[in-house]
Amino acid sequence: MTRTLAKALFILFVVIPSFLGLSYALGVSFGLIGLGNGAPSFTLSHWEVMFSEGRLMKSIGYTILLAASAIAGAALIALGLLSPLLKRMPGNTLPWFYFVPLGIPPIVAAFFTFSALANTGLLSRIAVKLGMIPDASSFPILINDELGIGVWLTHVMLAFPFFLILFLSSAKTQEVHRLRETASSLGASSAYILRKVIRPIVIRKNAPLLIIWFIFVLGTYEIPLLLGGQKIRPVALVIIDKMRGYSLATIPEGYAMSAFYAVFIMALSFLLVKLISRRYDA
Amino acid sequence: MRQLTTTFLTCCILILWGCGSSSSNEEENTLVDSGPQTWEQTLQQAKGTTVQMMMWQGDPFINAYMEDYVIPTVQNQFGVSIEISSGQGTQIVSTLMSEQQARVAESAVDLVWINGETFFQLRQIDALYGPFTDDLPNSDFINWDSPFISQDFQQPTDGYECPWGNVQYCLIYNSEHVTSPPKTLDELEDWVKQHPGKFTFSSDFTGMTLLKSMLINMAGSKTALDGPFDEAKYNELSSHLWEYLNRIKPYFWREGKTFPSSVAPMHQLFSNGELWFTMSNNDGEVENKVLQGVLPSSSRAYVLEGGTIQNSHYLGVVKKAKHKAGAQVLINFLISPEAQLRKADPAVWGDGTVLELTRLPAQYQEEIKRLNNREFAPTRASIEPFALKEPDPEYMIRLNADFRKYVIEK
Amino acid sequence: MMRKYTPWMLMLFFLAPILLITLLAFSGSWVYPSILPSFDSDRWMEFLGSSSLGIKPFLISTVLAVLVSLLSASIGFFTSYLLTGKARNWLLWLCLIPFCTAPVILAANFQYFFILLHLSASTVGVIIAQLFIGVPYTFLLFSTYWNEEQLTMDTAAKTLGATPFTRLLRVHFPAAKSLFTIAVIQLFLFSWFEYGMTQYIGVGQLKTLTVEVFKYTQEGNTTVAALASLLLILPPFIAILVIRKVRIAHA
Amino acid sequence: MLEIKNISKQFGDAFVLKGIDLCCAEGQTLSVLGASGCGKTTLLKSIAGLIPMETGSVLFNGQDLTNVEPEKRGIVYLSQEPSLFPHMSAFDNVAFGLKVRKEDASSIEKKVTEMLQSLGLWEHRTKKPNELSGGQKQRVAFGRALVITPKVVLLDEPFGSLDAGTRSEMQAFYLELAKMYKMTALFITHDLKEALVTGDQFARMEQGQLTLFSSLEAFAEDPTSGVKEEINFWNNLKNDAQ
Repeated sequence: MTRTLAKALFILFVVIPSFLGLSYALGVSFGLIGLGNGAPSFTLSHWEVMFSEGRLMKSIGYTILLAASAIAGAALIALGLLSPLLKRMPGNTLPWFYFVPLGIPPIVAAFFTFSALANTGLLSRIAVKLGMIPDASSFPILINDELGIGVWLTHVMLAFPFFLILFLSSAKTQEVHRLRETASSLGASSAYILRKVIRPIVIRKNAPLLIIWFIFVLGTYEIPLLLGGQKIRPVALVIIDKMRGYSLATIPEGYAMSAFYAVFIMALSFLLVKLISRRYDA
Repeated sequence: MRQLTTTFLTCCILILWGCGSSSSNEEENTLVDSGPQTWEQTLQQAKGTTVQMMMWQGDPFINAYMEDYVIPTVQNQFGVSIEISSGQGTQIVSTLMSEQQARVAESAVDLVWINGETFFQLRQIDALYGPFTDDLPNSDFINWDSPFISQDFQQPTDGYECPWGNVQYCLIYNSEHVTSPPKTLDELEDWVKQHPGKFTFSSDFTGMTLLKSMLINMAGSKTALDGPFDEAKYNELSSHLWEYLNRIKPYFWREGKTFPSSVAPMHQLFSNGELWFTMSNNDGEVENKVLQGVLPSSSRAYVLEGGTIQNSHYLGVVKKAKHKAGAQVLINFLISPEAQLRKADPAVWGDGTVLELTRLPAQYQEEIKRLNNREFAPTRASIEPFALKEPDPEYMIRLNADFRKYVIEK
Repeated sequence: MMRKYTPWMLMLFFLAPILLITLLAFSGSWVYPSILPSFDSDRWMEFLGSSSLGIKPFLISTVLAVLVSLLSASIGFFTSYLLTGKARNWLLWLCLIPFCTAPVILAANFQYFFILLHLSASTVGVIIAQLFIGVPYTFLLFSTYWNEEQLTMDTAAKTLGATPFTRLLRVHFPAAKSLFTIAVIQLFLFSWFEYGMTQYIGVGQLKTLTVEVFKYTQEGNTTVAALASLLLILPPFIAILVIRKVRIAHA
Repeated sequence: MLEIKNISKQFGDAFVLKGIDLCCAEGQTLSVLGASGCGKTTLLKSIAGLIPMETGSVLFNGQDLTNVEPEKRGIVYLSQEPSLFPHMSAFDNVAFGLKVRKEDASSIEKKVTEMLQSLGLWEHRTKKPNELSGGQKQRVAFGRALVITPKVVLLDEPFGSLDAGTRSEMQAFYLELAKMYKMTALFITHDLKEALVTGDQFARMEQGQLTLFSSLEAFAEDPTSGVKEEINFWNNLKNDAQ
């Protein structure tokens, strides 16, 4: 009874939405649903246009690179802070300010990065006041830059406090505590323990959540919209452009992109899930 | 596994049942108008209804105009309530399109604020109610003779949307740094080369309006792009345009490697002094933005000698709207001399009127004179001769795609 | 030396966004290169005076976020019980799917079905749409709970005669309480800040604080955007201040 | 009487249980000696209904339990880990099974109190599992299992994680409990002495097959049981010393 109910709820809230969402996107992209298609009839032309443009693949590559490097950067910072913070954290509670970043949505974070790092932003003003640079134009370009440094920084800024809390909480469990004791009784220095015992455990324990963040970063829209460059843009922006462009004709192409992209990421995430569960079993 | 399949199928059936039951409602759409009716009847019908209006709400001035003036006045005078939800062009189109696909009998939206390509798209999918503008008493004041009002992107409005405001594209410069702004494309080229990094345009609708203006400027005739989309003409003119832009791109802001995504950040860059030029689709915007403190008081607006695009924005009634009468009453109020002139005041909104001033009752003439005194923008009368018509929407669609391809991604 | 100040530097870093945004929200103009903007409170009055930003959106947001967070955490926790079964990897993968596309695109894909089921432009519709994100998220979050230890505990309770429902309620729920709290907090924030679904499924007619404020964050000017952002993040910030300390592990 | 008939279990191609038959009289303990990996955990879990089996049946006093849900079988499975509920006190842990059965509060109070007293845990009743020692935890786990008077108790190396001293203490304690509660039990262990101490009947499990012995003597005689080797070891030790 309970399991059946759980299955039903799972199907209702997880399987069906994904299934319907994807089939709708596929339907539009193949011309079977009339959005921007006129009379419904099967066609591959939207997919052909999509692949012939070549923009999508470049964009997917860029998006994955951006997300992966942002997650890696955030995880590295959080790991680096782990040891000094563990030393000054006697109990199992964290002070309130650790949770402040969790209450900042992407759009506001992007706005903050913009105000702080733009050529005429706060840092640039401080640099001018300190006489480090003569004027705004000599400040390094971090916002709307070609590579998306501003976008990257914002993602790192959003992710690393969350990772830090996760890591601290994992490092505080009894299991880690015991292993730490074992390792130190075996003669390992505390730096060594941190590197070889705590970090691997903490990363492994939180692997599923790191993956969710990775996928979440893949899909963000507001941050690159405000801070990204124009030359190469994350997939979400390219898709929305097509879906909400000036022409009805490009709508199905946008849906083709979103369906293709979703399937691509689904395959990627499946591999990732496989990967971490193997590491679990080992 | 079998259990799983059963549950899944049950859920699917439920949903299909839902589809079935809703599509059967389609025939019950009894809201189609039953022949012509008098304005009195419309007023009567509208009383007590709540009109759902969808519009762009990004500007505090516009919101205040609606919230503090329009809503209470319409409620008092006509007993019509208004609920505004935020949403523009693409969301309106996608919502109405999805509603059509789902064959709903009544739309969630009654009234929409649209223009240009949105109107074109909504007409394409037949989502607008009309023709209705002739039924509005205040439409007598509208300057229907102006092609800038009766045609929206070369497409006759045909009574399916009612003009609400009319504006002309202008460039805005900082008079502290720029003494005589470039008025032709050649002058612009020289200026940009002499002042690297101080000029750019946005990659959104406003920037495209500049590109359209440039395209017509290059054609040499104000009416060059009139009529339906002309592929050959476009190809020839646009190749000149990309050549021109790529030539001066290295001297743009950020060496032309990127463009601001909309005018909002451009205004910020401008007020911070990083840019010496910004721009607006609305010739009067500089007045209200200076008042708001967004732009510095050294900002000045002007138009190119070869002309800039003038266009109108409109109000449309949704075909499946629940409250068509209420929507029409609201529109009629919005184009009343009182509401239009108030809207034209830069301290309120600063949006150009669509009314023919000479047709207005005498009591409004004083008011009009006052509004003609602009401090930072040229008067409407002075830029009117340089107005260009919006070309066919296809021009913008192509410009937008090709600008990305031949300029940004190059 | 550096180590000693790490917590303080973190604190400064974590609070920096709020500090800068507050500063900008009070600014009249911020002329380069002055570091502090000029103060101007008129904008506050204008902005807050506009009737669209009363107590109502705040209440709508709160009710919506409470409902969504409690419902998704409960349903997600309940369904995560399926992770004790065999198809663990598949289930986890299925839960990742909603996150594979941007919420705005997801909303666009769903809109048609919501209109079809007459759930468009309704509060119930928006709640259901948000559950489509919230439930899989909780499910994934609880995947860290269902480990070997919990499974033996489940077995023990099972042979003692407890039905699955009793086990969930009496054994697992209390044991997973801290995780559940985290889920509720995160989902509350998710719902509080959610824009795409609320805007598209609600056709803009369900006016949460975020929907009301969001329109100012992308367009308009710095001061208004800063003010809007501040309004958005202040309530969660105050909530955090009230809670003060959060237990992160149970040893 | 517990009767197990022809239980088989296959994981992939490998048979883990190859047609196991056994029976155990009511109130008696059947000790099963087996090295790790012989399939004993699979056997016990199959009997408890925790994992499905391909063939075979489980009967108790003639009643077929094969298709009864594990939570309704009245067969309790106890593993090496006490797996107490971390958020409950010792008292509440013991009371768990009774509360699940919705017994009235006063009877729960009485039964649990008695149980805790007989387990010698009364003064620890309010402690949470993490405040108890290993032996105490295992006692609570026993109490939690026995208080619901199960038909059968399945013990899977219950003292495997305890130190030698506690372990023999617990073995003695087990005998007491078994007598007091007239437990019908399957006790699986890899420790020969433990098997000898706790069992009334004896069996040996090897590679998915189970050999039942008619008596202690027969068990001791069997070369695979290791009893003889053990005796020889002590004898040799004695001889060497002399």
